[in-house]
Amino acid sequence: MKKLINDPADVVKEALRGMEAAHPGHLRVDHDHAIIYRKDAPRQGKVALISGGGSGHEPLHGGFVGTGMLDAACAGEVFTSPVPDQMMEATKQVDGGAGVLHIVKNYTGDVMNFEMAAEMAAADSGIEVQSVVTDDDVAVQDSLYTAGRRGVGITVLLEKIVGAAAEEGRPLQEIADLATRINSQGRSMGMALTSCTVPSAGKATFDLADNEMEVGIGIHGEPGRKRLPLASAKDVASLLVDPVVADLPYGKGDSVIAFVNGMGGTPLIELYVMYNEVAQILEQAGITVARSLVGNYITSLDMAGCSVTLLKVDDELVGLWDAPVNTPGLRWGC
Amino acid sequence: MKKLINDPADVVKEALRGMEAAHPGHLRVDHDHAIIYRKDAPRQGKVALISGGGSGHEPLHGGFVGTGMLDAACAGEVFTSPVPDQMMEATKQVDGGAGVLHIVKNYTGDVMNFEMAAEMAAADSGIEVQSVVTDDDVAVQDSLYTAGRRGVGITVLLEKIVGAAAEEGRPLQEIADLATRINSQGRSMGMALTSCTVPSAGKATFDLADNEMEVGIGIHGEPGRKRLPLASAKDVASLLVDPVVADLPYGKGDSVIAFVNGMGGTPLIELYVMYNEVAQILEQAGITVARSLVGNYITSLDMAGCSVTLLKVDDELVGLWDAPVNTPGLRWGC
Amino acid sequence: MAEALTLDAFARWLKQFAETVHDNVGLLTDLDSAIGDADHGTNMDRGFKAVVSVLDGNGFESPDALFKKVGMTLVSTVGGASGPLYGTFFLRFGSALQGVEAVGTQELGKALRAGVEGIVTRGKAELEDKTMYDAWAPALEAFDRAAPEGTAAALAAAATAAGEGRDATTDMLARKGRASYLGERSIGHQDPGATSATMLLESAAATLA
Amino acid sequence: MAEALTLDAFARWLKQFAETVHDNVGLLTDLDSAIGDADHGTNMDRGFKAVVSVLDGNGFESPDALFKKVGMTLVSTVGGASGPLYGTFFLRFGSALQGVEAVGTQELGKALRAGVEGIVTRGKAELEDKTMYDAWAPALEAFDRAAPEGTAAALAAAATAAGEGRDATTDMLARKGRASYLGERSIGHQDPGATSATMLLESAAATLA
Ligand SMILES: Nc1ncnc2c1ncn2[C@@H]1O[C@H](COP(=O)(O)OP(=O)(O)O)[C@@H](O)[C@H]1O
Ligand SMILES: Nc1ncnc2c1ncn2[C@@H]1O[C@H](COP(=O)(O)OP(=O)(O)O)[C@@H](O)[C@H]1O
Ligand SMILES: [Mg+2]
Ligand SMILES: [Mg+2]
Ligand SMILES: [Mg+2]
Ligand SMILES: [Mg+2]
Repeated sequence: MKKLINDPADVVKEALRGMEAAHPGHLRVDHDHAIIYRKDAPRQGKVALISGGGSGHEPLHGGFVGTGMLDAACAGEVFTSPVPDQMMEATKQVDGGAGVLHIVKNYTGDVMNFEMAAEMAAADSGIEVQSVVTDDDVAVQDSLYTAGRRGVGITVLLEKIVGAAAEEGRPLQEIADLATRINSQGRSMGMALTSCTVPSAGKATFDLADNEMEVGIGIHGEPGRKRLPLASAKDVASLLVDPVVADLPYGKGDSVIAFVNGMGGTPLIELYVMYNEVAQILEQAGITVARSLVGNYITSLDMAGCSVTLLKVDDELVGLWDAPVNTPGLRWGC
Repeated sequence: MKKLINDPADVVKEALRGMEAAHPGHLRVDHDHAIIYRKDAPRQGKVALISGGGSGHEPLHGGFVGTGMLDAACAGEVFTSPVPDQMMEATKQVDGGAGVLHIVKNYTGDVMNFEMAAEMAAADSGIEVQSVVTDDDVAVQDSLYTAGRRGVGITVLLEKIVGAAAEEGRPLQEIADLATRINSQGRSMGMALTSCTVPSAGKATFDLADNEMEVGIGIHGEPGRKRLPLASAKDVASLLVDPVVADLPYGKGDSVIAFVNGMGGTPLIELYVMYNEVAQILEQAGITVARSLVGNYITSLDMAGCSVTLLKVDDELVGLWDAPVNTPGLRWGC
Repeated sequence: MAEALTLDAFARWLKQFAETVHDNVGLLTDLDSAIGDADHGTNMDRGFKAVVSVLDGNGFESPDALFKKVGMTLVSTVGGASGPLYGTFFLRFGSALQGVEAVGTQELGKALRAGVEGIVTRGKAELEDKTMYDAWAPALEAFDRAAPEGTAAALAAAATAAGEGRDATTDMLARKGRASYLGERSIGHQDPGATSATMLLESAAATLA
Repeated sequence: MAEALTLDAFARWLKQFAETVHDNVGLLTDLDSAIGDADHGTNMDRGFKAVVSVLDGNGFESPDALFKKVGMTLVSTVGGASGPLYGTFFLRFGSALQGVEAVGTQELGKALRAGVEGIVTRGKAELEDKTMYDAWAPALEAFDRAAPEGTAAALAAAATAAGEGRDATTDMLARKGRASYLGERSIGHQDPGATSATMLLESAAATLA
C-alpha cells in the first residue's frame, strides 16, 4: 500500500485536522465527534443541511460544508457510515429553529445509522428532522426486495442545489420535497480502471488485470457489475451514458447538468477527454447541457476511474445551481 | 497503461475540446494552435498574462485562464513545451496595448521556445513582451553551469497573484517585477509514490518498488534526486518542508502561503493528512500561514505523490491572493 | 438445570469474542473485500475493543444494564451496517433480560431471539438474502431444539447451526447489504456478517456453559 | 572531388532519418525515460513526420530554402528542448548554404558547423554536459579531418565520431537539460539527444555520398 498517511487508524482524524487547518476562516471541526461545521452555524431561521457518510470520498461531504451548501458533515471511518451519535450531535448544533434535513446516500449502513439518529433526535430534542435518501446509481438493480440503488454522484448536485434553496430561507418541507425531486431526476453510472486500497485493509479491494476494467462500480471499492476488456474513452462514455439516459429516460429537448466525476486517482486531463465524449453523445441525443461539472468530487480513495451523472433541470434548478456557494470543494459567486 | 483516453496521440487535442465544452461561458479555445483564451480577451489597457507548457499538469495552465489570472495558455504535447508559433499567436491575440507577460517554467525546452517566441513577436509585431522564468524547486542544484532549478508549484501562486495585479491595471514593468519578486520568495519540493505514465510511451517512466518512494521529483515524471524507503506522512512532510524552509530561508515571524499540491493520482484525503503535518512543522518553526491551498493543481499526469510550496508574503501579496479570481481551477470572490 | 449465567460469564463471552474478532480481522476484511467494501473486520474490531474497555472500566448491576451498554457502545463506535445491527442485537438482548432474576437456558434463548428480531427489524433481511440473518435464524431454531438438554448443549447446537447457515451463504445471491450490488457475482462468496455472527455464537458456546 | 549534393539527395537524407527515428521511437523514448521525461522519441517522430510531408508537398528552389523550411517546421512542431535545437540547427545549416552554387564537401562541413553553432547558441551546452553537443562536437572535428578524402569519407568519419561521442555520454554527469535534475544519478545512461544526433549523421553518411 502506497499512501501519504501515518497510522492507517488515524487517517480520518488527521485529515480532519488538516481540513480545519487549511480552511480556518470557513470551517470548524468537532474532533471528538468527527463533525465538520460551517463556521457560522447555527444560522437562525435557515433550514440546516447535514450530510455524512464514510470517509474516502473527499471532497464529499466535508468539502461541501459552507455558505450555500451543507451546515455540517459527519465523517465516518473510511467507507464506514458515521454513527448515530454524530448525526444527533450535528443536528442539535446546526438547528436554527427551522428544522434539519439529513442527506443520506442509500447504503444499508448509512440508512440505518441516520434512521437511528433521527429517531433519537426526535425523542431527545424535538428538532424537526426530515431525510432524503439518494439512490441514483443505475448500475444497481432497483427492487423492493434488495438494498436498492446506491447513492452516488447526484448527492453532490443535490447538496449544492438544495443548499442554495435553504439559503433562500425556504421551509423544511419545501426543501425536503426539492431534494426528493432532484434525486428522482438524477441518474449515475461509474467505472474503475483500478481498485482502491482501504488504508486499514492495506491492499487493493479487488484485482484488475492490466487489460481489464470494472463497469458499474460504486464509490466504496466494491466490485462492479461486470468486468470488461479495457476500452477507449469513447466506448467507456457510451457504457456509462447510455444506461443513464435510458433509465429516466432523458430525451430530446431535455436540459441537464452533466457531471463527469473522477474517482480520486484519475487526473483532470482524462476527465476532460471523457467529458468531450459525453458531451458529444448528449448532443447527438438532443439533450442540452445547461451546466457541467468536471473533476474529482465524489471519490473512492485512490481509485482510477470515473462516473457520469445527469440531472434533468428546469430554470429553477439552474438558478439554484448558479447561486453563490462557498465551500472548500465548490465555490463560485462569492 | 490504464487511462481514460482514445488514441494517445489525441489526448491533448481531445482534452482541449472537453475543456471548451465544459466551460463555454469562460473559455475560448483555438484548436489549431492549442491555445486556451479567456473568453473576453483581449482586454484593452490591461497587461496580458500568457503561460504555457507541456500538457499533463492540469489544471495548470489552461485551468488558470480567466478573470484575475491568465489571458491565455499554450498547451504543448504531454510534457513537451509548446512551440513558439503558439506563444506568438497568443501574444498577438491577447495584447490589449499594455504589453504581455510570458510566464515560463524553467525547463530548457520551455525557456528556448518562449525565447524564440518573444524574439519573433518583437520583430514581427512590436508588442512589448516581458518574461518571468519560475525556478522554485529546491530539489535541483542551482548553478550557472546547469539548467538551473525547475519551475514548479510557485507557478500556480504566481499566476494567481500577478493575475490580480494585472487586473488592477498595473503597468507591464511593475507586473514583471512583481512576478520576479514572487518567484524569488517561493520554494518547492516534491516527491512521488508512483511514476506517471506518458500516454505515448505507454508505460511508467520509472519503476518504484512497493516499499520505495522518489524524493525530489519534478512534474514531468523525471526520476527524483534520491530513492528512499516508503515513509510516513510525518516523515515525508519533513523531507519536503525542511529543505524548502532552509533554502530561502524562511524564519520565525515570516508569513507564508502554504501550498500542498497533489501530483494527479493522490486523493484529497491524503493531501489533508499531509497538510496537517506541514502546518505543524511550520507552527513549530514560528512561521505563520497567512493562506493555504490544498489540492491537485500542478500535476504530473497520474503520478501519486505531492509537493510543498511556500511563498513568503506581505500584506500586498495576501491582498492580491484574496482578490477575485474566476477560472476553472481556482475561483473565489466572483 | 445448569447454574444461572453470571455477569462474569457474560463479560468472558464478550471478551473472548473480541479476541476472536481481533485474531480474524484479516479474514473478515478479506471476505468483505470480495463482495463488499473491505471493512467488516476493522469495524467489528473497533467496536469490540470499545466494548472491552467499557467492560473493564465499569461495574454493572445486572446483565440487562451490561448488555444495553454494550449495545450503545457498538452503535456509537462501529458505524456501517454492522454497527446498528450488532448494536440493536445487544440492546434487545439486554432488554429481554430486564427484570430477569436468573438467566437460565430459557431466558438466554428468549434474549437471543429478541436480539435477532431486532436485527430483522433494523435490517429487514429475509432468509437467503445472504446476510448475518442466515446464520442467526438456524441458530435460534437449533438452540430451542437443544434447550431441554441445557445451556451448554443449546449453545453448542446454535453455534453448529450458525456455521452451517454461514456456509450456506456462499451459494446465495445477495439481496441485502453491499453484496447485493454485485448481483450474480455475489454467488460463491461467504457472507462476512454471517461469519462474525457464527464466531459470536461459538464464543458463547465456549464461555457460557 | 565528388559531385555537388543535389536537392534530391538532401531530401533522401531527411526521409531516411525520419524513417530511422520512426523505427527507433521506442529506443529514444526509453533512453529519455531513464533520465528525462519519456518523450524524445515521440517529439522527433512528430517533427520529422512533419518534415517529410513538407518535403513531399513542396518543390524547393535551393538547398537553403529547403533547410530553412525544415528548420521552421521543426521549430513549429516539435516543442521541448529538441524542437528549438534541431530547428535552429537546420535554420543555420540552411543559412550557411545561402548563395552557394554547388554543395561540396567543404560547403557541407561549413553548414554542419554553422548548424552546431546554432545549437550551442540556443542551448549553451558545453562539452561533457551530456547533451547532443557531445555527439556533434567530435563529429565536426572528424568531418574536417576526413574532408580531404571527400564527402563520403567525411560523413562516415563524422558518423563514427558522433557514435563515440554518444557512447561517451553514458558515463557523464548531466549539467544541461532535464537529465541534469538527476545529478549523480544521470551517470550510467546514454543521452537521448546524442543518440538521435548520431542517427542524423549516420543517415547523412548513407544518403549524401
Ligand atoms: N439488511 C441487512 N440485514 C442483516 N444483515 C445485514 C444487512 N445488510 C448487511 N448486513 C450484514 O452486514 C455485513 C457487512 O457489515 P460491514 O461490512 O461491517 O458494514 P458495511 O456493509 O456498511 O460496510 C454483511 O456481511 C451482512 O451480513
Ligand atoms: N541545453 C542543451 N543543449 C544541447 N542539447 C540539449 C540541451 N538540453 C537538452 N538537450 C538535448 O535534448 C535532449 C532531450 O530532448 P527532448 O526529450 O526531446 O526534450 P525535453 O528535454 O524538453 O523533453 C537531451 O537528450 C539533450 O541531448
Ligand atoms: Mg463499510
Ligand atoms: Mg519533454
Ligand atoms: Mg463492509
Ligand atoms: Mg524529453
